[in-house]
Amino acid sequence: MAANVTIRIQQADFDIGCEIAALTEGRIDIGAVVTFSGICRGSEGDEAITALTLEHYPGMAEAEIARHTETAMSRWPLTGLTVIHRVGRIEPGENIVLVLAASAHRQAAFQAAEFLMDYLKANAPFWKREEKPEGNSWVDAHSHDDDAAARWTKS
Amino acid sequence: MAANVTIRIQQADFDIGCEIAALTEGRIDIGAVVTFSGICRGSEGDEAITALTLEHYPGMAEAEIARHTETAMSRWPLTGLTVIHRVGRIEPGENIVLVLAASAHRQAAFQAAEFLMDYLKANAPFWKREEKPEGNSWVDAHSHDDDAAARWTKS
Amino acid sequence: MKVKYFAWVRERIGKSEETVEPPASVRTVDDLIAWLAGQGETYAHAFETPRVIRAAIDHAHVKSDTAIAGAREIAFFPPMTGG
Amino acid sequence: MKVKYFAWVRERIGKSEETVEPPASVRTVDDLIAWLAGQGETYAHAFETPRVIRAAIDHAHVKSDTAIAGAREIAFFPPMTGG
Repeated sequence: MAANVTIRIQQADFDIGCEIAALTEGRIDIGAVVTFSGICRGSEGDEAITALTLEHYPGMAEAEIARHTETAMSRWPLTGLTVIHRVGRIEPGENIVLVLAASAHRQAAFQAAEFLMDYLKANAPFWKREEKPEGNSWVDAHSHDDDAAARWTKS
Repeated sequence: MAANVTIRIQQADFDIGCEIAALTEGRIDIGAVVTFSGICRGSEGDEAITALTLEHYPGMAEAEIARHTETAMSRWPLTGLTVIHRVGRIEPGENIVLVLAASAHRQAAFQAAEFLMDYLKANAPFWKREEKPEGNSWVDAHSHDDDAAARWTKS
Repeated sequence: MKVKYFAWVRERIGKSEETVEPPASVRTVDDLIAWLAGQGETYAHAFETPRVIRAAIDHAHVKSDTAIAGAREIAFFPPMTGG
Repeated sequence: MKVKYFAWVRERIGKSEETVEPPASVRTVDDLIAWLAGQGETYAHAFETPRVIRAAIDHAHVKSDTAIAGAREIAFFPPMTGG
């Protein structure tokens, strides 16, 4: 059976159970499903966060994620991949992002999910602005996210 | 807030969405949730599999998993861990095992989930018997599972 | 060509996209940043630290020495913080 | 002491647990395996390849040279295949 790839950028929340079912229903060739969900936290270090607002580059975001799901599909024996990234205003406790990888074997599913998350953090055209009691500010990129993304680059 | 650890060995299926909600509901200190679900496949190599029957060592299985969740909690900054392992007869497409790791940060959640899965495969006292058209047989342990588990041992 | 701005680059310039016609001497992404930075105070502010600015041509990340000839859409933005 | 068997060790012996009273000369897990293997054909079959047999004392994995003194429950089983 062919691999399923789903990419969605949306304001609405997602349901992880439904997304797993969509990838696995009726199939008996899948042995492992890994999901990563990223959730908005209520603080960063000592600072409270009231909400995040996520901006993206429409068109490029979808194209870039698609390119990276293709890389993942070629690198690991996957039966399916789902990437859902929310945009707009998101409050603490709410979901931000979902990556779901399905495979016959667990290592492929874990590695593909980690690869896609590292990529999304460092290279996907999304930007977070934080609302804090003392005002709003754009989140700074972290060099450790660049390092995490770089470990997947073949030398 | 204290970390939640849930360990269950049961015949019944589990609901991943409910298990995520149980770990995250009402909390704003969790930034990352990783789930691994292991599913019964309908074949192994060229051989069809009709069903698996999972046997475990009651008492020791719970104690061993608990010991490894404690190791994970001490090694990574986790806010919660859930391990559910089914026993009894399981048909292709059905869930076998769930590991769920929650943390403020994604690396901890990914690593703890992988560590616990590697451990469960190689060291938790569970045994799988396969029903195949040509008869039943106990699944052989794989040396690659031992290798996967060994990579977490500190030298 | 169409130029798009995102996140604080967009906020500082005060617009999300515009059409620009730089002179022929503007050949690379770097050249375009330098030229845009000279288009007024808001642009100077947005591009005051060129090394932190990321660029994409036609929806693909590019390095700052990439030629812009033939580009339909060039975007400028800060380092990404998705996921 | 109580002895438990799992998976194909259990199937070959034909029981899942029993109480045994080995002689004082049986000091380690290895000794107990050798002694059990002499208890009849089904035991000989179950323990015919001692190196693949895993053991636990009171719910903890142990090596085959571990002393069994003080054990309440010893279990024998093949390599584990959970997860």
